[in-house]
Amino acid sequence: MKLLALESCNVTYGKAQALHSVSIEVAQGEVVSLIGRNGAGKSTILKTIIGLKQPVSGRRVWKGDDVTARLPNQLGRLGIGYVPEDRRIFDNLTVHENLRIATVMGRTGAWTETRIFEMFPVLLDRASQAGNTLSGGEQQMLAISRALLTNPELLLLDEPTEGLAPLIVDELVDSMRRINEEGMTLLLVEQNLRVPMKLAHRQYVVDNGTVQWSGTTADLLANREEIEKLISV
Amino acid sequence: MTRRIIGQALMGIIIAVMIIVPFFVQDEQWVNLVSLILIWALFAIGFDLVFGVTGMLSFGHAALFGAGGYALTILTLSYGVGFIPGLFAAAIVGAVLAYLMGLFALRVSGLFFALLTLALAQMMYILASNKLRAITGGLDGIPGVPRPDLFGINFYDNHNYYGFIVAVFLIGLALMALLRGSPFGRALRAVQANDVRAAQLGYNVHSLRQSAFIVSGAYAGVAGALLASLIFYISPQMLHWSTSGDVLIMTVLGGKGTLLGPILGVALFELLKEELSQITQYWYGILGLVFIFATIFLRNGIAGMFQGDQDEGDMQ
Amino acid sequence: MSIIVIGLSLSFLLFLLAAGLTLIFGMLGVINFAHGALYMLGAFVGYQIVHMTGSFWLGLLFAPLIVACVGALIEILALKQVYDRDHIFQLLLTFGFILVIDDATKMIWGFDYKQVPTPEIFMAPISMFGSQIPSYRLFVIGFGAAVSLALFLLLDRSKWGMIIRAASSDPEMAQTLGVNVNRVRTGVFALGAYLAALGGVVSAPLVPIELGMGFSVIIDCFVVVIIGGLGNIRGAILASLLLGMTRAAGYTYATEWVELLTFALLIGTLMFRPAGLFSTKGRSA
Amino acid sequence: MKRRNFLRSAGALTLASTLPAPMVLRAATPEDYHIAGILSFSGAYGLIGNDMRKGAELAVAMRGGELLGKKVRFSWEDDETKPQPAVQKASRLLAEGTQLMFGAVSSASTLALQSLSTQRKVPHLVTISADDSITKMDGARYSFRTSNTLAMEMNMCVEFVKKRGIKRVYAVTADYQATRSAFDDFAAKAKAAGVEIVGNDFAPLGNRDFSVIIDKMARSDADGILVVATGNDGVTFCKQAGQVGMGQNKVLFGPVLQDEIFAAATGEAALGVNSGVRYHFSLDNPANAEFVTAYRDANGDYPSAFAGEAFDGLRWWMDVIEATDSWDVETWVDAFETSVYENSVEGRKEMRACDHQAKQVGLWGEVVKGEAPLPDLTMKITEEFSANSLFSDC
Amino acid sequence: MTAGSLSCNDIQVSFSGLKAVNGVTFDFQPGQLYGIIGPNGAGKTTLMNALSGHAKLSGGQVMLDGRDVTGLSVHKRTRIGLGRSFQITKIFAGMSVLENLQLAAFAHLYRLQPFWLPAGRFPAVRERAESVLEEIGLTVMAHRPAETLSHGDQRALEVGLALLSNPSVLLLDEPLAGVGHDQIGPAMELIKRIVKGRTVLLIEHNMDVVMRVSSALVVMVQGQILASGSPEEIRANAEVRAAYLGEEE
Repeated sequence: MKLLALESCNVTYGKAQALHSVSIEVAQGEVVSLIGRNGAGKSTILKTIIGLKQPVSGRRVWKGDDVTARLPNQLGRLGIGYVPEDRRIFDNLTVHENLRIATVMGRTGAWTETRIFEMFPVLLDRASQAGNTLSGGEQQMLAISRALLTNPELLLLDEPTEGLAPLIVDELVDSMRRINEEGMTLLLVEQNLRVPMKLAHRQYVVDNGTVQWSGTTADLLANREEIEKLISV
Repeated sequence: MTRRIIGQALMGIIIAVMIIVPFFVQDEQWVNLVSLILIWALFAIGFDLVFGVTGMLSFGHAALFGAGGYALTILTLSYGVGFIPGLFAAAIVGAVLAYLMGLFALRVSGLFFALLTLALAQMMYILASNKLRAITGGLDGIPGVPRPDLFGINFYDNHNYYGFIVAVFLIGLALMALLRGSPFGRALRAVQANDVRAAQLGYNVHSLRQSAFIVSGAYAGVAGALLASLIFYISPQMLHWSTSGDVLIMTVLGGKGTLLGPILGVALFELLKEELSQITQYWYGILGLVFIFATIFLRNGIAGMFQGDQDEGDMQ
Repeated sequence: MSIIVIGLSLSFLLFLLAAGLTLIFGMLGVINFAHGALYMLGAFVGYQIVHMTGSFWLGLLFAPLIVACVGALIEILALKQVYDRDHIFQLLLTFGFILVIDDATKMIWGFDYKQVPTPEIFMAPISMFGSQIPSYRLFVIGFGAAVSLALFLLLDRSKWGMIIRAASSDPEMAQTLGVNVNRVRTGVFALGAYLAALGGVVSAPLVPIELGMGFSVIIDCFVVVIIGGLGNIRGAILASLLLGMTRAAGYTYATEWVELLTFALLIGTLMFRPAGLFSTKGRSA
Repeated sequence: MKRRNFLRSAGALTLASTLPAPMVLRAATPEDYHIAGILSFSGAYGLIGNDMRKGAELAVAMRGGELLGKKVRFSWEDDETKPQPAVQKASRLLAEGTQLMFGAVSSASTLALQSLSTQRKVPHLVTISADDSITKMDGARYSFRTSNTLAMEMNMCVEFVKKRGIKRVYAVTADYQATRSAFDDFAAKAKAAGVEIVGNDFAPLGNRDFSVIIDKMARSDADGILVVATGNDGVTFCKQAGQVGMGQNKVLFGPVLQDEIFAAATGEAALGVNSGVRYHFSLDNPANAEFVTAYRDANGDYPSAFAGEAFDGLRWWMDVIEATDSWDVETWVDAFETSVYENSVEGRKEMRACDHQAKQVGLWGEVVKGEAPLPDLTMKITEEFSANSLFSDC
Repeated sequence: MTAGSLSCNDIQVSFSGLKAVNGVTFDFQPGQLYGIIGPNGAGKTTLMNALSGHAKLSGGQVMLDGRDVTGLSVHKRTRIGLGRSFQITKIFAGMSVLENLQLAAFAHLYRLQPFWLPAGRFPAVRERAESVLEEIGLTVMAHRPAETLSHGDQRALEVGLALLSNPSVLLLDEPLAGVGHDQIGPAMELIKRIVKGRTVLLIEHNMDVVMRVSSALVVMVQGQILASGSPEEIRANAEVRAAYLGEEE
């Protein structure tokens, strides 16, 4: 079943156009990744999905309904969770509060604070610390946990592994896989191929605000040379 | 572009008519009203150099205004200094006080600057009202502020004094026009538009802000001195923060950042005040509503109306 | 000793006056110039309720609620239009509302002085440390402390406080979690107005209720808020204590210098800590 | 876009067309006797201005609205209790050919109007501002004050202290030129009379908290508390003093500390407070009886001191110039300078040519419970000090 | 020392505990173009801020032409010969393109000395502004209000402003950010034209561009320099590949 789609979305920042007629589809249960270099427009695509950017033209579709006019808080409640690029931990809330706010505001479901603390015990250790005192990896776990606690059907992850030590990345990848195996749909943004190759079923390569290539992970392996040109040095 | 020029011309004509009419009308109340408008306009265009051009909201201009008035009054009444030197002294005192306030206030920016200038000016108000009563006359103020004694003209005649005010106003306006058009004025605008870039271009942003504040202080000082001599009286009330509020309202109504806008703003403010206060005692509230609407819908005040340079996006 | 008790009452009155101002700044980034006007409105509405019902407590309960509604209206009708602009526009708007609220008050209640009597149970003074301390002052201390505690619990411990803090820390992120940031902003502004009015009602038995009262307190509020660090509620409490105690000492030893002492404290603070004495990044509650 | 442009042009046009409007609106008619009333009609003193207006209008109404055969016309202007608007509005009215300036409320505005009156040679009548400097020796020729001076009221305080047998006085004085010198004056005279000044605090004008000062007073052995402050400050002080029950063992008094209006703002705490009174509706004389009846008929209320003084001063002025049967300003001023007003609502007033101050009796009263139709808290006149004990010779 | 040498010695910049630049030491040789690359959050822009004076150092030294400029304010560094463009366009809205450049030219040529004359009266300023205008290819846009330009043209103006003081060291922070595909070519030509004879530091994500214009590359990761060398060397560097492609080492 098609969970979410962007249809021919054009998005601008002031007078500069960031997305040119971008179309993306995510089906229930999939892991999809958007790859591409800095400034390619990947983050903007996620922002457009969660409603932080409104397309100047094009549609946002959720389970077949046109939700283009909805606000971020409404989209959040429909079941879209968002883990932003720079984590955006609420710096005047404690770690526990950063989680509680999601519990309070979000939907109820399988994800509870207890489960989160089981999955990321370090967050329990630091529950009463201010959110901005965590290390980068811990902040990332917190950001993911916060989004999970809204019990979304679709989880948007913007560079979840950025700036993390390899060991922690592996840990994160495992968690994401488990989350997906439990039925949650993931849409992932990454600059490099490491995580997408391990996790994603399908890939979109974005460059200069347009989708340059899309296909399954197997396709990507087959066209590796060409893709690397789009994203590498 | 042409629309802008026509708008400018129209504004210029209205102001010119306003200035010329009193010369031909015997009606003294009109002379009085326009005298007052021109004096406040001088204050407002000085204020706008800081607020509209450089982008700093000062709530402390009342202190500079009052200081000028006191400088003239005290020098002429207690030290026998002539009126014209007194007027220059008022400019200098305004400028020096602005420099001193700037030493504190320019350490911060934005809203902090507004609050800090407010607090500093209010402190001067309190000093002038009681601790310095020996020289300021305390809350009772000082009556009998003189007018100029020049060329054997009787400036105690309001028509004659009006001529003097017009002369000072036009000099002030011309200087301000030059200043705003000069590289210095451009640099001040640059500071408002983007202070990071201005510094990157090699401008000393702090000293530009300071200079704007000082020049503005000189304008406020001269305007304060003229007002004191127009009404033959000065009191610390001139230093009260509501005076800063008034000049702010005038400037926003007229159009901040424009040369002629603040003058029209002053004219509108004084006219509304004159007319409304005869109809209703609630004129200040009505003025408040007008001000609120202007803030929300007319970003560039009356000047924007004439020039049609509202950003269309703002209106939605 | 009695000077400490009196100083505390001065301090908590100052805190009640300033709390709403610093709350609104901390959470919305708006300097509410109309704070003094809302304080005055609170006192007048409080007077009206006390006058009609004969009960100070009903006034204390309902007047702030009514003024909070006025605050919400101001936020929805005007402030909301200018959030995306420079902060100066928000300041300008609230400045305009001073004029409107002042004249509306004049229109409704006329020129006469109004008075709210000291509540019956606080009529008699209490002997303490060799002085007669007005029992209403003790009430002010207790009430001020209770309000600061309640504010602390609300902002720091409650679900609503958590939402408010999240919305002020990162409105976009809070939105994606389902927070209606628009409504939170309206609520915060209304709460600020509520606190202003609460200050007005609590002050009512101490001062004459008249049209100029808002003008005279706003400077004090600014001083407390600047010294405490803009937007910092804890800072506001500490700054109120500092200022209240300084004033109590000033009234004892050099009455005529009290006002200048206030400004000296302010300037001293800004010389050394331009962002306020108690400014700490991060937690704002 | 078209509509927007239209709106803009319309706005611009409207603005342009309002500019010359005032000239048209205010064509003056010289065919009447024009009084410019510059008073406070807004802010904390708005109440005073409104009462003065009622008193002044009644004075004119009671003589059929005419003076010297011409209709009397008032222009009332709000000076916002600030000198600048006072002068501004007075100048405009003077341009219309005003024959008398009446006001203002605050001494600062009054002094500003005074310099205008001197310069324009237009008579100026003061019926409220008490600052001593308004009527200086050989001061402003065209300015007259028919109401009390602060100095005279301080003398009443001295007389009261003597009469009541108060031995030790603790004072609180507004930090303001006029009140400071008033206190010094009182202190000198009180000491001469054997009264001890045990303390004095200068409190900032507009002070909102007297609790520390009140505590100091309560701990002192003073038996009299002098408050040299008026308006808000006096009310605030009395309210807060009431909360420690200071009136129970000390006498609170001051030059113009209480009247019915202030007492209403103070509440129960005003009971027992003594104060100088400028005018009171309870005064027993025919002129006052007539005035109070007329005032109550017109306004449904007892006249305040502000209304009474305004009425009295204006009627006096009009009586005098009616008698000159002249339209010459100098004649008016010369006549008023030496006039004696036998028919005052306060009994008798006498203008002193040396300083243009009315010499008059001093009234003193205490706040007591009032019975309907009197206000809840009302002044009871307890003393009437003779003019000679209050004024020194010219 | 030749004009245009820039060196940093163990510089550190931290924001509330986080070390954004953590001990960078490097000598930038006069006349070379250094491409600075690295993933998001590597500290590239912060490094530039440290060099231009916008960020306060918590340690280390910056030398410009052999002179220690560590404590110097932004405008003073500009006067010594450091130019800079920003990642987020910082042009003066409300002024025309020419006025933008004239402002820069004035600061460069006169420092406001004859401030009372109308701004239009200075032929040298106009000449300088117009020559840069031509250099950045915006002559036809001279009188357009700057904020109405296309994004690409705004980026060009941004570069022009940095160029006006004729700096010996030029810091360019993503001059091509947001520039459309079709405009990349001309923009690159512009960069190639203006860098001649200057020391240039260029942050850019478009690898085609970086590879083609740079004489040397500096790769930053987590606030430190991971590698530096010629484009070929960097392309062949395994560590760099790992950082970019995320391949296992």
